[in-house]
Amino acid sequence: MGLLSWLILLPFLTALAVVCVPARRWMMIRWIALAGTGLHLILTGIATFRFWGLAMPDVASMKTATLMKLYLVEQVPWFQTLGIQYHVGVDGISMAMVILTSIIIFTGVLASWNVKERTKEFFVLLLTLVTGVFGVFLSFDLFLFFMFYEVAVLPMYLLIGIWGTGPKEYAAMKLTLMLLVGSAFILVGILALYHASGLHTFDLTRLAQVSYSTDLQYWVFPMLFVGFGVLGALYPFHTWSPDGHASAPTAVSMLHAGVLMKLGGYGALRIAVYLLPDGAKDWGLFFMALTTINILYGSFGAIVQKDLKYFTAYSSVSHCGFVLFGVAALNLMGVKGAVIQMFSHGIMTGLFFGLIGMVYGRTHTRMINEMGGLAKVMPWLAVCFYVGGLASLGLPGFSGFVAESHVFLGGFFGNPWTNAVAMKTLTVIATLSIVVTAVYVLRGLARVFQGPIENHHFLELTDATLTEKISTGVLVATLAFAGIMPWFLIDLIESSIMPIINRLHATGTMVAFY
Amino acid sequence: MMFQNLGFMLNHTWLIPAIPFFSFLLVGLFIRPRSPKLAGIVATVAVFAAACCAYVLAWEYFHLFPAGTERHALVPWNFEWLRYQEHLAVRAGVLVDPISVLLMVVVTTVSALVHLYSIGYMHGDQGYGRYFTWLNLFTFSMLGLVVAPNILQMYVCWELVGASSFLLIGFYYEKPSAVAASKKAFIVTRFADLGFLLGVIILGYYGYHFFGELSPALAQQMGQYTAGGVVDPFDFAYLTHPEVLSKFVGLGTGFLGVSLLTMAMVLVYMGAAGKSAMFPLHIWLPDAMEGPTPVSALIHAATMVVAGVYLVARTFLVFATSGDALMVVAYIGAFTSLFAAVIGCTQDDIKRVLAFSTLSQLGYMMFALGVATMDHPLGYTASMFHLFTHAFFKALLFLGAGALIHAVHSNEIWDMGGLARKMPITHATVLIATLAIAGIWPLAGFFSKDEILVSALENQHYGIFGLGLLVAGITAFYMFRIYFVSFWGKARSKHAEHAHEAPLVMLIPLMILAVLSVVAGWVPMGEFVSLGGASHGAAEGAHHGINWAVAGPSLFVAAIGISVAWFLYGSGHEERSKSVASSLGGVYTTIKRKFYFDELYLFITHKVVFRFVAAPIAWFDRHVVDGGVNLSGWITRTSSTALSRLQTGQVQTYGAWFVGGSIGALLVLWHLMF
Amino acid sequence: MTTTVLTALFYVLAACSVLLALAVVTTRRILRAAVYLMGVLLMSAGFFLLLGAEFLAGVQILVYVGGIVVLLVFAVMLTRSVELLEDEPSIGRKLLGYVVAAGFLIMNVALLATTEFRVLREGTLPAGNTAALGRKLLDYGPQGYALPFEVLSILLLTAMIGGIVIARKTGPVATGKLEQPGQGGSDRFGAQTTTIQGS
Amino acid sequence: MWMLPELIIIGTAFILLFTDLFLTERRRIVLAPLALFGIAAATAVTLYLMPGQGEMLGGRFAVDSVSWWFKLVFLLSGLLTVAISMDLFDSRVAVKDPNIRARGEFYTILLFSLAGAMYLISARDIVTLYVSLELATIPLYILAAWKRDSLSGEAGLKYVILGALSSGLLLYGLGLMYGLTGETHLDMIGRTMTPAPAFWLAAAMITAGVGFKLTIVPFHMWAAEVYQGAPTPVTAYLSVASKAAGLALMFQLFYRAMGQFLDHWSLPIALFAALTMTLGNVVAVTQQNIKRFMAFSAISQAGYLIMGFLGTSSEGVPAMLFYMLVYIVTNLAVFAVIMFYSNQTGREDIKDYRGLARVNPLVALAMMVGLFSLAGIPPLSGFVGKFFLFSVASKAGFHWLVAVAAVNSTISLYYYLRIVRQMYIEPVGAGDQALTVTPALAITITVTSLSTVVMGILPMFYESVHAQTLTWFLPFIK
Amino acid sequence: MSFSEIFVQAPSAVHWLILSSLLFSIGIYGILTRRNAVGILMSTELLLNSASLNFVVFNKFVAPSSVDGQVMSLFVIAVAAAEVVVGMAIFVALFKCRKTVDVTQMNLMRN
Repeated sequence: MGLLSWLILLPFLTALAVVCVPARRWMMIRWIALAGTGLHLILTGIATFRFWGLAMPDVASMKTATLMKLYLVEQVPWFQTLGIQYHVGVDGISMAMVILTSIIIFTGVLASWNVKERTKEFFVLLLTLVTGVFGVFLSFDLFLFFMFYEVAVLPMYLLIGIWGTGPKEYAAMKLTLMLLVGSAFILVGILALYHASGLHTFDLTRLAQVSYSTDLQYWVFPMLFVGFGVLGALYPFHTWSPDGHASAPTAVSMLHAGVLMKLGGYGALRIAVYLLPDGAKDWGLFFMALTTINILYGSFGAIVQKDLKYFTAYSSVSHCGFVLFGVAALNLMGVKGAVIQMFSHGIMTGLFFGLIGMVYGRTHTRMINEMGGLAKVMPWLAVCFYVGGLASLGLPGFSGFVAESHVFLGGFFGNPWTNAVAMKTLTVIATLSIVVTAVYVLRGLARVFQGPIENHHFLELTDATLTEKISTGVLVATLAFAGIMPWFLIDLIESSIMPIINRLHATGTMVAFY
Repeated sequence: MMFQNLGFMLNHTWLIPAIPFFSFLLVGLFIRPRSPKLAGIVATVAVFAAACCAYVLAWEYFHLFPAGTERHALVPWNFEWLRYQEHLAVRAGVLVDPISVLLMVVVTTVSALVHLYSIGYMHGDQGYGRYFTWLNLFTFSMLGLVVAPNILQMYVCWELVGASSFLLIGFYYEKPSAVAASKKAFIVTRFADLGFLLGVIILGYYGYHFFGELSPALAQQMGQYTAGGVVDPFDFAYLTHPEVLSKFVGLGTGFLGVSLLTMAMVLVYMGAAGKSAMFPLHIWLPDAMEGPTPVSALIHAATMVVAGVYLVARTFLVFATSGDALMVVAYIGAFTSLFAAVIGCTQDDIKRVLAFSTLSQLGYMMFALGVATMDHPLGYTASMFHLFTHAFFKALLFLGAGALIHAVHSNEIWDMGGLARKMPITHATVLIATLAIAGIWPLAGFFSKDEILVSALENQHYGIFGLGLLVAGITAFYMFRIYFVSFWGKARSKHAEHAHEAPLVMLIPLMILAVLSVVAGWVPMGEFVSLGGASHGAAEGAHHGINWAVAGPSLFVAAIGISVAWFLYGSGHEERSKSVASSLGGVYTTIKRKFYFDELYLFITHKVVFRFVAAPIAWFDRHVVDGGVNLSGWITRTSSTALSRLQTGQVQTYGAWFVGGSIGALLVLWHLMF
Repeated sequence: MTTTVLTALFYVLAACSVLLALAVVTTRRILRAAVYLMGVLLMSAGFFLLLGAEFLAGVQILVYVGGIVVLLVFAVMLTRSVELLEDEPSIGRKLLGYVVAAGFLIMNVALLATTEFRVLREGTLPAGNTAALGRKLLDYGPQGYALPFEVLSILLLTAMIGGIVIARKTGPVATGKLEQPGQGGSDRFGAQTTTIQGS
Repeated sequence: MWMLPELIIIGTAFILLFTDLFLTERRRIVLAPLALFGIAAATAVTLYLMPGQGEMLGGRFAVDSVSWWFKLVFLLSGLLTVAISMDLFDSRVAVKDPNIRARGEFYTILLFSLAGAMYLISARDIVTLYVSLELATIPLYILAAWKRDSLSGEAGLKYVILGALSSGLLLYGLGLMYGLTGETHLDMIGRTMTPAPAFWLAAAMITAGVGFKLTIVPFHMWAAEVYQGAPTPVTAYLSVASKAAGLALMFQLFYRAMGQFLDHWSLPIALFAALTMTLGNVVAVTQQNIKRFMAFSAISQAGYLIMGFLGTSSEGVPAMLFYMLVYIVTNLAVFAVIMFYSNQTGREDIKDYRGLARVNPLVALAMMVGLFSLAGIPPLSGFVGKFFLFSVASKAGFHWLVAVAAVNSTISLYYYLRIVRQMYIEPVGAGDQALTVTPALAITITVTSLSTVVMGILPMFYESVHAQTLTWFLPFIK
Repeated sequence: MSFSEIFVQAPSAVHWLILSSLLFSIGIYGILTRRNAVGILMSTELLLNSASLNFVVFNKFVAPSSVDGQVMSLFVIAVAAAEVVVGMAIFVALFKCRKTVDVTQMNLMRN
C-alpha cells in the first residue's frame, strides 16, 4: 500500500480510532484527531518532496505533452468487468490541492478545539469528509472520483444539521440537495463519456486519448461544467453557499469554503476541460460571461451583508468566480491562475471562517453592526483578519494577487477559439471587482475592529488562545509564503497544466499512452 | 557586460530596500511585542543605514560613467519572481538610473529624519511599536517602488505603499474620522490602480506580442545593462525602447479613435493621478491628514504622493511617444495646481493647507513633465528637480506644523498665534521652508520652480506658463497666511500661551531639513538628471544660471502674494480677512467647502453604489435566485401532495387505473409500431 | 344442417351468457347475482361443448357451478349480504366503469378483428379427448403437465389452510376502528389500540 | 436433483404444518428456527448446485444461471423475512399483537409462496408459469390479511381484488400468445411469435400483469395500502420477494417469450421507468407512516430496476440481478429496524424516530446505512448497483433517462434524509431510553447492514453475477 | 347480406374471441362498479372464465393437434377456485371487524 493510499486512508483510520474512544473522553478524542491530522500534514510534506524529486526532471518534456503524467501511481483493478479500477496518482495540481486540504483540516481541528457536545460524532464525520476530499484529489478513475466526490459532500448534512446555527436544517438540506443535483449531471456526463470512448474504462488518463465527437462534447461539456460549477458556486447555482456557510460550525465552513468548493473548479478543469476540449472551446465564452457575473455579483452582494459569515460567503462566491473564470479562459495563465486561486482562496477563506468562529465564540454575535473596536481587545485576531482581508482584495505580497493577476492576464490574452474583443471586455469588467472587493472588505473590517468600543462587555474579551494562534498563524504564514515566493507554487503546478492546454491546442490527435 | 567593475554598493543595491524590509519583519514580529522603545530605535537605525547606503550608491553611480557619456539604467541584480508564461515573467530586481538614485536619496533621507522625529513625536503613544513597524514597511515598499525595473514590480510596490499608507492613516483606529479617512484613501487610490492595472495588462499584452517579432540581437541589446541579459515585456528597458515604441505607434487606433498606446498610457496615468492625488481623485489627500503628522510629512508630502510623478517620469518616453497622453498629464497637472492652491487659501486646519499646497506642487511637477518633449526635455529635469526640493521643504513644513500641533494640541491655525517667540527654532525653520515654497531666491523652491516655468515657456505652453506664475503667487499668499496667523499676533488659545519648544530629537530633523531646503536648490540637477541621462545634455547646457526673464516675474508675483497675506493676516489686522471673506460670500464658502467634492463622492458611493447597485443585487439573490431554489422544493412538495391524492383508498379507482394503464400501454405500443 | 343448428346455438348461448353476465354485474341483490353467475358458467359449459371439450364442460359444471358458486353463496351468507339491498354505485363510478370497460372492449375488438388466427399445428382433436387430457395431466414426459398439477395441488392446499386460518372464529379481533378517521395514511391509532389490547 | 431446493422448501413447509399440530403454544417457539433451518438448507443446496444447467420433467422445469440467481434472491429474502418475523412472535417484545397467531401456518404459507416464486423462474411453459405465479401470489393475499384487524383485512381485500384483476389480464394475454403461436412452451413462443396486431394486445396485457407484481406505475396503486396494512414481516417480504418474482416473470415473458422484440420495447420501458421512479419518489416525499413511505420508495426502486431492460446490451441482465440482490439486503436492513422499532414502541410514524441515534446509536447507524444505500450514496452497494443500471441506460442512448434517474435519486435522498434528520438531528423525546434489541433482530440488522457495505466495496459479488449471466439472454433476442 | 346469413355463417375464431372479450369487459365493469366485495369476486370469476374460454377456442382453431389449451383452462378453473376460497376467507374476516364488505368504505388507509 503506497504513500497516496495512506494519504487517503489516514483520516479514515483516525476516524475509526475516534470511534473506539468512549464518547465522554472528549479531551482524548480531540487529541487523537489532532495527532491524525498532524501526521497527515507530515505525510503530505513527504509526498510533496517525493513528488518534487520525481516531477522536476520531466518539466521540459511536459511542455509539449498532451497527456497528464502521474506520479506515485497505484493501480488496482476493482470492478474489472466495467473497467473500474482503484487508480490513485498525483500531479502538480492535485499535489497543491492535497497540501491545501491537509493544512486546512489541521487548522480546522485546532479551530474546533472547543466543540463540546457530541464531540465524537463531530470528529468522526469531519474526518470522513476529509477522506472523501483527499480521495477526489488523488483518484484518477472517474468512478472512484465520483464515489469520493459524494462521500465528501454527504457528511456535510449531518455536520451542519447537528452542530450548525440558525436555520441549520434548511441550510443543510439545501446544500446537500443542490450539490447532489450537480453530481447527478456529472454522473450523466461521465457515463456518456465512458460509453462514447469505447475503451471500456473509467481511467482518466486513458479516456483522454480519445477524441470525442463534437456534438457529444457539445452537450456533455456544459453538463459536467455546470455539475461541478454547482460546487464551485457558479452563478446562479451558488445560493447553497451563503446559507450553508452561515449555519455551518467553524471547522466545517473552513473545510467547505476552503476545500470543498475547490472540488468544483478542480473537476471542471480536470474532467470537463481536459476531456472535452472542443466543448470547452464552444462554451468557453458563455461560462466566462457567467463567471464574470459571479465575480461582480458576489462582491456587490457582500457589500450590504450584516452577518459576518454571509459577508465571507459572498466574497467566496466572488473569489470562486475567479477560479472558474480562469478555467474558462482556456489558456495557460488563466488555468494556472485558477489553480493558484483555488489554493489561495482555500487558505484565505479558511482563515476567515476560522477567525469568525473565534470572534463569534467571544462576542456571541456575528452581526457586523453590533461589533466595533475589537482590535483593541483582540489584536492578534484583528491582525490576522486584516491580513486575510488584504489578501482577499488581492494585495501583492499575498497569494491572492498572484492568482488574480494570472487570471486577469489570462482573460485578457484570450485564446484562439474565442472572440478576443468579448474576452477582453469581460476581463475588464471583471477587474472592476478589485475596487468593489476593497470597498466591502475595508467596510466590514472597519466596522468590526476599528472605531470605539460601544458594547462595554466587549472590554472583558480576551485575545486568541494558543491553539487559535497556532491555527491562524499557520494559515497567515501560508498566505504570505505563497504570495512572497510564488515560484514554488507555480513550479509545482505549471508542468501539470501544460497537458490540458496542449490538448486544447492539439485536439483529436491520438497520443501514445505513457 | 559591464557588471564586473561595479562598486560594492552598486552590486548590492538590493540592500537599500532589503534593510527596511528585514527590520520591518524583525521589529514587527519579535521586538515590538517585547519592548516598543527598542522597536523605535531599531527601526530608525535601520533606515539611517539604508540612507547611508543610498548616498554611497549615488556617489558610485554618478562616478561610474565618464563625463559626457550617457548614464545607462543598470539592473545590477534581479531574479525571476513570477513567471506567467514563456517570455512573460516578472523579474524582481533593482534598477539604478539617475532618477531612481535621486528618489532613493530623497526617500531614505526624509524617512530617516521622520523616524528620528517620530521617536520624540510619538513618545508615549500606545501604538508606538506598531507605528514604527508600519513606517518601516512603508519605507521598504517605497524603495521597492523606486528601484522597480519593470512596471509590474512597480505596481506591486505601488499597492504596498497604498496599503501601508492606509495602515498609517488609520493609525488612531479608535478615531472614526481616521478610520473613514484611511478607507477613503485606500479605496480612491485602489480605484485609480484599477486603471494602472488595466494599463499594465494592455502594455503587457502588446509588449508580449511584439516580443515574438523581436530580433534576438535587438533583445540582447536591450538586455545588455540587465543582470542575466534578459528582458521581459514588462521591463522598462523593453517598454521604453524606440523599436518597441514604434511598434506601439504602429498599432493605430483602438476604439473611440483613441490610439491603443494613448489609451494604455492614460490608464496608467490614472493610477499615477490617484497616487499623486490629481484633480478628480484628489479628495483622499486632505483627509489623509488624520494620520500622525510625521506620517503626513513622509508619505503624503515627501515620498508616496510623488510616486505618481515618478511613474510618469519613469515611463516618460512612452508618454512622449503618445503626445495626447502627455497633454492629458500637462493640463490635469496645471489645473490641479491652481485648483488646490485656491482651496488652500481658505482652509483653517494647518495640515490641510499644507495638504492642498502639496497638491498644487504635485500639479507643478506633473505639468512640468507634461510640457516636456523629446527635443525640449527640460521639463523632465525640472520636474525631478522640483520633486527633490519639494520633498525637503514640504517635509520640513509638516514636521514644523507637527511641532506646533504638539505644542498647542490643535490643528486650527486660529488656535495658534504668537508662537514665533515661544518656539524660535521651529519658527526659524518653518520660515525658511515657507520662503522656499514661496520661491524666494536663493532658497530651493526658487530654482526648481523657475526651471519648471522656463520649460513651460520654452515649449510654447504660454497658458500653462501664465497659470504657473499665478499659482506661484497664490502659493506665496496662503503659505504666508498660515505663517502670519500661527506665528505672529497674539496667542489665541490657552495652549498657545503656554506653548514651548519641541524636544531636541524633534528639532534636529527640523534643522537638518532647513539646511537642505536652503541648499537643495544649488544642486546642478541638469548635471545628474536629464532625459537620456547624458550629463551636460544639449538642451539645458545653456541653463546654469537663472533665466531672469522668467525668475523676475515669478519673484515679483511671490512678493505680491506675501504682501497681500501681510495685508490681510499680518499681526493686528485679521478682521480684514473676515470682511473680504464675507464680501466674497457664496464663492468663499464654496471654495472653503472644497467645491463640494467630498459630498459628491459620498453621494456616488453611498446613495448610488450601495443603495442602487449592491442592495438590489443582494435582494435579487435572496429572493429571485434563492427563490428559484426554494420554488423547486415547493413544487416537489406540492406535486407530492397532489399526486398522493390519487391514493384515494378506493380499490375500484385503483382497478380503473390498472385497466386504463394497460390500455395506455397498448396505445403507446401501437403508436410505436404502426 | 347440423352446422346451422350449432351456429344458431352458439349465438343463442352467446346472447344469453352476455345478458346474464350483465345481470351479474348490475343486479342489486347479491344472491341473484350468484344465481346469474351460475347461469353464465352453465352457458360457458355449453360453449365448451360446442368447442368439443366435453370433459372440460363437465369440470366446469362440477367445479364451478357445484363448487365455486356454492362457495360464493356461502360467502354471501357469511357476510350477511343476503337481505341487504346493495345500493347503486355512484354515477362517477359507473361512468368510469363504462369508459374503461368500453375502451378495453374497443381495443380488443379492434386488434383481434385485424388479426387472423390460422391453424398453426395441424391435427384433429380426438372425439372424446378426456383420455388425452388425463394423459397430459399425469405424463412426466415432455408432453405432460405433471409439474403444474403438483404445484396446483400445493396451491389449493395453501388456499385451504389460509382460508381456515383467516376465517376461523378464534382470536380477539380489533374492533372499533370504524370511528377512526382514515387520515394521512397513518395507522398509529390502530397500532396503539392493538397495544392496549395486548397489554 | 435440480428441483432439490424447491423440494426442501416444500418439505419444510409440511413439517412445520404437522409439528405445529403437536406443539403447545409455548413450544411453538421452535418453529421459526425450523423454518430458518429449512431455508438455509435450501440456500446451501442452491449455492452448491449453481450455476449448473439442466432440465427435468421433459423440460417443464429447467435451471440455468439466471434462474439460480433468482432462486438465491428468493431464498435470501425468505431467510431474512423469517429472521425478522421471529421478533414478531418473540415473547419479549413490548407490543404483542394478539391477532398474530398460528405460527406454523404462517411459515407454511410463506414457504409455499417462496416455492411458487422459485418454480416461477424455472417454468418453461405458460401453464407452469401461470400456476406457479398464482402459488407465489395467492398465499401473499392470506399473509397480508394475517392480522385480521380492519387495516390488515382491508389490505388483504384490496390485494386480492386487484390481484385477481391482474391475473385475469395476464391470463388473457397469455391466452392470446398461445393463440398466436399455438405453443405453450415459452421458448417456442419466442421463436414463432409474429408481430400481429393481437400480439401488441397480448404484450399490453402482460405488461399490466408484470407491472402489478413489479409495482410499475400505473399498476402500483395497491402497494401503498397493502404495505401499510400488512404485518411488517409480510410487508418486508412483499417489498423484496414479490418484486423479485415480478422481475422473474418479466425475464420469463420479455426475454424468453418476446425477446426478439426487445429493442422495440426500449422506449416504452424507459417511459415506464421514468414515470415509476418519479411518481414513487415524489409521492414518498410527504408520507408520514413509515411502511407506506417504504412502499413508495420500493415503487421508485422498481423504476430504477427496469432500466436494465433498455437496449439489448448484455450488461442489463447482470446489472438487474445484482441490483435485486443489493436491494433485498438493503431493504430488509431497513425493514428490520422498522420491525424492531414498531415492536418495541408500537409506533410507525417517521416523526416517532426522533432521537433514535442518541438512545440506540448502532441501530440508527444501520438504518442510516440502509437508507443511504437505497438513495444510492457511495460507497454503499446501492450506489454501485444503480451505477451499473444507469450505465446500461446510458449505453442504450437514454441519457435523458439517466439524468431523470439521477435527479430522482437526489429527491429520494431528500426524503431519506427526513428520517436521518429525525434520528440524528432532532433532540431525544422526553424520557426515551435505550430499547432492547432481540438477538434475532440484532443479528439480522448487523448482517444485512454489513453486507450492504461489503457488496458495494468488494467486487466479487457483481463479478460472479456478471460472469455467469452476461450472455444468458443472447439466444432469445436473435 | 341479409340478417339470416350473418347468423348462418359458422362462428370463426374471431366471433368467439369477441364473445369472450365482451364477457371480459363486462367482468371489468363489474369489478369497477360493484360495491359488495363478493360481487366483485363474482366479476373476477367472469374474467377468469372468459380467459379460459379463450384457451379452449384457440385450442380448437389454432392448435387442434393437442389439448394444451384445454389443460390450461382446466388449471384456470382450479386456480379460480383457490382464489375464491382465499377471497371469501378474507372478506369474512374483514366482515367480522367492519360489519360490512362494501369496498367503497374500505379506505381507512389513504393519503
